Amino acid sequence: MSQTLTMRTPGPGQGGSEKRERVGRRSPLRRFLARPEVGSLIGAVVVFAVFFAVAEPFRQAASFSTVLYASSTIGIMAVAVALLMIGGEFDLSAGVAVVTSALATAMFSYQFSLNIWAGAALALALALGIGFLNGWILVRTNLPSFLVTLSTFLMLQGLNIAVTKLVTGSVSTDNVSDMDGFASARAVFASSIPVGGVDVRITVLWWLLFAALATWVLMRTRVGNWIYAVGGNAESARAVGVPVKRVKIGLFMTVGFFAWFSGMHLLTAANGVQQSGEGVGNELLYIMAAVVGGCLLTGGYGTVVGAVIGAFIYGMTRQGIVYAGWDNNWIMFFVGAMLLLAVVINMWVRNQTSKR
Amino acid sequence: MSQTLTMRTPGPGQGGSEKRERVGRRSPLRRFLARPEVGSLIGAVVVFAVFFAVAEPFRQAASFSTVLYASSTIGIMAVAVALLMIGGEFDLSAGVAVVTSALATAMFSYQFSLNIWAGAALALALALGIGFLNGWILVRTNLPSFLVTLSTFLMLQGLNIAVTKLVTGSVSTDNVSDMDGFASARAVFASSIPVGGVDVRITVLWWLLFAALATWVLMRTRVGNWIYAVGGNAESARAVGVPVKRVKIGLFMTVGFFAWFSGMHLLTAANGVQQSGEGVGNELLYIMAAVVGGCLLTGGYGTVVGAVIGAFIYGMTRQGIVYAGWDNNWIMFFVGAMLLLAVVINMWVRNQTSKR
Amino acid sequence: ASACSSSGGRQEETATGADTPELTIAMITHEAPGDTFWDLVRAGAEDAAAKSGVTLEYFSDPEAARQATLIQAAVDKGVDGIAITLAKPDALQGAIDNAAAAGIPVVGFNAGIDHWQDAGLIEYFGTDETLAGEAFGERLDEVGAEKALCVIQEQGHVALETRCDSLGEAFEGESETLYVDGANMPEVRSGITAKLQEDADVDYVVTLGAPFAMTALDAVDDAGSDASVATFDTNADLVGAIEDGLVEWAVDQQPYLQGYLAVDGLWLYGTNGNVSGGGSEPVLTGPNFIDQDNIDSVAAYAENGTR
Amino acid sequence: MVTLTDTTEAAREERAPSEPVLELRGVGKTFGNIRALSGIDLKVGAGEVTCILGDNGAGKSTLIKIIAGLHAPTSGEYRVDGEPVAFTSPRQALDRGIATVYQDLALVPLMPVWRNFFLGSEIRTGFGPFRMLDVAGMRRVAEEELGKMGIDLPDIDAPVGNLSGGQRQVVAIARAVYFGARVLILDEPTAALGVKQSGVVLKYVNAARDAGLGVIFITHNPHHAFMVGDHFVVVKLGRTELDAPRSELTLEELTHHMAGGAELDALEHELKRGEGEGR
Amino acid sequence: MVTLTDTTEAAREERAPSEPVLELRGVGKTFGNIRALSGIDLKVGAGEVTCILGDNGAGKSTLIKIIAGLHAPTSGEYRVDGEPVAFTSPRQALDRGIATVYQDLALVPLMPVWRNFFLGSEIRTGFGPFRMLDVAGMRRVAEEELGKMGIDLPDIDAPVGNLSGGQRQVVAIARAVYFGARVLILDEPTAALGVKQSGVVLKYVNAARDAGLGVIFITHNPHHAFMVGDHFVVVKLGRTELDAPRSELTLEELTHHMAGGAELDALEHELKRGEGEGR
Ligand SMILES: Nc1ncnc2c1ncn2[C@@H]1O[C@H](COP(=O)(O)OP(=O)(O)OP(=O)(O)O)[C@@H](O)[C@H]1O
Ligand SMILES: Nc1ncnc2c1ncn2[C@@H]1O[C@H](COP(=O)(O)OP(=O)(O)OP(=O)(O)O)[C@@H](O)[C@H]1O
Ligand SMILES: [Mg+2]
Ligand SMILES: [Mg+2]
Repeated sequence: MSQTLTMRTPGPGQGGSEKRERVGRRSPLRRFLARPEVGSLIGAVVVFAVFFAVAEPFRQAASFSTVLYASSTIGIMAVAVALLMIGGEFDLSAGVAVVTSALATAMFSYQFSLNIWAGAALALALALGIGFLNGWILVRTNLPSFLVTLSTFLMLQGLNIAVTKLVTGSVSTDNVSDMDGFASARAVFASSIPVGGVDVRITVLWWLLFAALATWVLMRTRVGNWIYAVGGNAESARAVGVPVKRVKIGLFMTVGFFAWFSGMHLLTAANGVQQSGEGVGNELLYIMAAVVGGCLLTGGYGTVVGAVIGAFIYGMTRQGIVYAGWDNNWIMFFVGAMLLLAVVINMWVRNQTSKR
Repeated sequence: MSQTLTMRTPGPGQGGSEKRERVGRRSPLRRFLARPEVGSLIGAVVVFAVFFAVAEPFRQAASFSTVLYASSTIGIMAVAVALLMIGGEFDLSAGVAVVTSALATAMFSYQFSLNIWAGAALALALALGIGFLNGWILVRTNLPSFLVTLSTFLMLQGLNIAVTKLVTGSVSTDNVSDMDGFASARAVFASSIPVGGVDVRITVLWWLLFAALATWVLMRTRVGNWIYAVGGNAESARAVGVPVKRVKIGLFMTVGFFAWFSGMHLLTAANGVQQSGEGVGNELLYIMAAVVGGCLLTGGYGTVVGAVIGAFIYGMTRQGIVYAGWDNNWIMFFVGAMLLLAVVINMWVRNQTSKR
Repeated sequence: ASACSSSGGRQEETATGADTPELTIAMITHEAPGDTFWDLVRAGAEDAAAKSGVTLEYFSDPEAARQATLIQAAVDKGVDGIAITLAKPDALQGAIDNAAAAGIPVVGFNAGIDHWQDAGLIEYFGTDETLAGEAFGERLDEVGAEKALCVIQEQGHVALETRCDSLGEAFEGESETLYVDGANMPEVRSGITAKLQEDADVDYVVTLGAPFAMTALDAVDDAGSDASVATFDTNADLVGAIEDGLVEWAVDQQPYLQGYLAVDGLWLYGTNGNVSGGGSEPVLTGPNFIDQDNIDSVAAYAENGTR
Repeated sequence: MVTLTDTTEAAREERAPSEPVLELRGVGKTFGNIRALSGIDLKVGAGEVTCILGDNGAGKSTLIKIIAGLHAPTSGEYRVDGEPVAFTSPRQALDRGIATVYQDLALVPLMPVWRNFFLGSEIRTGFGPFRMLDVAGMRRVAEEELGKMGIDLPDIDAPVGNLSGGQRQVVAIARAVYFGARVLILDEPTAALGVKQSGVVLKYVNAARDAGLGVIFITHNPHHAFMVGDHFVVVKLGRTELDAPRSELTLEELTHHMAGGAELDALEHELKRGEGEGR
Repeated sequence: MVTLTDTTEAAREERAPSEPVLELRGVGKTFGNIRALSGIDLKVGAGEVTCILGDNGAGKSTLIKIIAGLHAPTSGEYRVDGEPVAFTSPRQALDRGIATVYQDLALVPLMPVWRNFFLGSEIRTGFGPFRMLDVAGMRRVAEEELGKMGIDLPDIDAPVGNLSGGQRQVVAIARAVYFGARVLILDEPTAALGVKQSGVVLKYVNAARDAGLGVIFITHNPHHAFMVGDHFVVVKLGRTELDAPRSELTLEELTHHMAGGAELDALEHELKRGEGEGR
């Protein structure tokens, strides 16, 4: 069509002049500073500096590796949660879904005497199914994601414990660490890799890999474009032909996949036994990481890199307090204060750049 | 101005005909069904019917009074949270702020040997101060309320424990039940009133009173108009001269007031001893009540009556499961399923009415 | 009561311990912050630390994976000893192994009586939740209880579930479990009330933490039931309630002692190579019944926040 | 655009009305208890500009939303190329070559201009799982197409939300023109536009017609309508009030109809009086 | 509105330009690195209609947002009644009698029409803590005022979000007219309106002028502008390009300026050619 409509432009002179006349010079630094995740990056640097100054053990490479590990366990899920949030929804069931996957893997493998990988495959199907259900109910009923995922959260929380008790007779699963495939699963999901003299947990590498992949999807693929559009204005996106419902369901299933992955880490890191009552409250940490990293709760804005930084801020704070030896009773206070510090700095940086 | 611009209308005939020609008849029933809270009302009726059918003890007046009490402890806060949510914000610190108020009342009274009411007054100032701070940080920094109140939540959670421990040497407060004013405070905040042979907890009456008051404010006062506007479109509201910032801060302070009130109930109901680690997680229940009752998370829509019904649905479900004697392992599952049932019915009713 | 604490024994005791090497000990538990039980554990640990000139660092997280990370952090810091609660042994194993590899002694306390040896801990101080639950059940039989309601304030909590399960096994009457949300006292109260309204046969309400016993008393009142209340664990208020005959008894595992012994054990190991229990037997701190008969011996200490 | 000369009647008569691309028969739409449309018949032929005119709230936007697949009609029949269709999503209409500029523009404010331009119809390179957006190409095309309409944005990466009302309108139009293969629907495209930009849009309408597209053009400006329209439909209170080819109308008659028929005379009279009184 | 006759030049010349109510001196505004406005001078007198014209993105809306107190200027001075002001909120401008119809309307979509109408300036009855909204009165006034503009809504309780684009526009205009005590600012009020409604708005502009109000009127329609304007300001790329009283301009000159001066000729030429080629 565009070929048949060949018309002259009204002379490039006029357009060019607008740019020249009205657009102030903008240094590359300033452009960099205007990115959504940069505020949180500076927040991270400040938090890092604080702990580097006050906590002597924080300065060691081994400690840094622990900090990275703590960040990665939140951060892997934060990648998926950030994608979902950019797509305009959020998932309160993400925290317990991780535990559900771990429980399912252990129970499927043990009860049916399967190879761990087979159990894991079944658990993956379950995790994707939960994600699909969340998304499907959401798009079918048009209910807010808060309500849909809150009910899933409550139901999974109940199911985790009730089904585990029903199947194993106790609140934790039977030990599967001696089953076939456990060793290889452990190598994939919960091993350590020596990097320059320090053991780096493999989840850290996965975390960075997933973040890179998600960033690529978001910035350079059609689906990524759709995610931004669906979160930014679902009505408009639908009007130009974006399959809004499929994108939303897909995002919930992505969270399901990552929950499965995190669940596999949990199970293998815990030597093949999973407690059924855990995971509650983690969903807020994932959301926090994404929001600290610059994702808008209302959707349509944010980056995965930001969520990674958000998780890192949380990991640093949580572990840094330990390294600094601050009082346990104050731990939540410090976490809250650090969070506020990080986001206020974030906001300040953003305001400064937009003021130029 | 309007007086000086006297001009004829372009003939009423044309306008009148539009109404006649295009607006279908709409029965009063249908109008009623289109109200935001009616869906949840029907959800409540269904949940009630379920438990009425399956749980014999549920049918007794005394049980109903217990259900009402459980609902009221969530419901009182849900009133304030609904107002805040209609105003476009939410408050994750609401759950722990209740406990902060109770702790503050007990500690102020005990440490300074004050009359309980004097301690309560200081605690009220503190609660309003926390609300003010939440609101002030929010409007100053333009941060999303999720982040601001999440940091307040974490900080208060830490402070509750740490300060209590610092002051009393333990994580619960000293007993203030033998201090001056405790008896009268208890009568106001935590007594029972016999109504037709059944003891009704006074919080139930407060709850209904607050709900009525809040409804009046919302529907019939200028501030109420502003709350809807600020939540619906803060930019537009500002453009027509609504003091957006003051409204938001005021809403957070309202939540502070209600937190203080709930805290007073907590303290007096617990015989003057308050545990410092409580309240975590309740904020989600308040939000849930408001959202189930038809408030939009994005603001600008909803009613307080809806939030009251939402809290009632929660109270019925939680206690109804006990009355029905359902397997206790599954309790969370049932709560989640009931929630989903209530909101899906809600949605279905709303769709039916808009389809006419 | 606290008037003399400013001139208290801490400085003097620190002085007495000055000739031993300064140790740093990390204590890492599965406490969800704000529980009176852990107050007592910490009080014991701090007293032991003060007495021995030990620098004590206390951290907690109820989530197993994060407790493991806390232990890892202590290893990173290179502390001289680590005391842990072994509520979820499998998840902590990796971190414990890392501690061993770094040459840091680890002792267990409070939870994990069945696992501490396998996990490679050098000693264990505490009770056995199974034993405690069974003792509780037997006591219920003694008083002729017929139906007990076991109230769990945190669903899925290993130790709490174990208490109720083993109570149920030892008890000859009927026992039932009720889950409530411990962070929401009004709900604990209305939940218990509802259960008592639903089931009039319940004649004993068993709570698993002292604050919940106090709330259960109110709930029994509300429901107009004549059930009695008994509980696990104590705090100052509960001691008063036992004195007044409101709560029948409490099963005490002496949390102060657990905390004290754990730190002291590490100190002894670090300064003198002693191993309590010889490395094969746990050091039991309970179960121990507190009721109206022996309450007087406890009340004075409860006032100090050490029982 | 005042300087745009009307095409000669002769030139228009030449082209025979082709087989209709779109056809609506007795279409109606209700929202709850509001009857937005009822019994609408409409034919849109290739190479023909159909102007839909009418008062505010007459139901024009609702009508084109039905055509674009955004709403499903509650009654009546909708045919494309003679076969009945029931679009469940705008994607299906787009795939049939029906591109729309909505009155509320259907842009995503937080997304950059070029991403909005290609939203839903992205250009991709690579193959298999590695198919990715041709970012450079998309930016270039978006910039070019906007340039053709006389808008040279300072920054093609700026979020659409930062543009002026008119600039946004141009983005939406440029997009529809670029993607509209057979039918182009424009809902009040010139409303927010300056004189120059309006001229460009009218040129595009003409060019699209000449390229054989069916165009549906909604406007409140009788000059604009008369300049490009081949066929005029006036909607009033959700019903067709007038349906006539250009040959049966004059600009004056059209204006008359647009202002609500007979009521215009009263208004005109009153206006004059109002002014007389005013001074 | 084509049928609206221009007021005679004589009638206009009679009224001497009064002391300006509003005055801007060298006002500029930047957003980040975008210079939206620079060095704008503007005077608005009582009983005078000032038309602001200009291309899309020229900075007109930004200018009136500064006047309305929604944006603070980054440079220059803003005076009301001769004294410098620095509004920090639109409330202050409203309290000075400056009422504005924004291009994006500033309505709250989820709120009923009558609540939107009175938002920020509610009518109350009762006293002390029991002061409450005069709901009946507000509904009546809103319905009346809208009726005067030729819009009779099916349901005054309907949320504004359900209205058609033009209906929303009318709500915003009716509100500003009702509350504007001294200065009335209208940002493209007729853009989304039908012929009849446009006529009504122009009548209102005239009536407001005659009642002694200062009116700022932004439009892309030169006919509309010339029909009511006493004074014309053309903004281009954020600068004043033309500032002239009505007496110094003709409709043709104005159109010429609005389309961007000299560039119009080239465009006109090209348009003709484009058409010639097309057929
Ligand atoms: N989603 C909706 N819900 C309820 N009523 C609606 C909805 N959309 C439109 N309407 C009503 O349908 C009628 C027609 O609206 P529509 O937007 O089609 O008018 P229009 O002819 O495009 O007007 P304009 O020229 O002002 O844009 C109006 O009365 C409007 O209030
Ligand atoms: N909030 C903002 N942030 C950044 N740039 C902005 C913002 N608001 C406006 N601009 C830019 O300022 C310039 C002037 O915009 P403005 O809305 O004032 O134009 P306008 O003259 O009203 O145009 P139109 O006739 O299309 O409404 C435009 O280039 C626009 O992109
Ligand atoms: Mg329309
Ligand atoms: Mg504008």
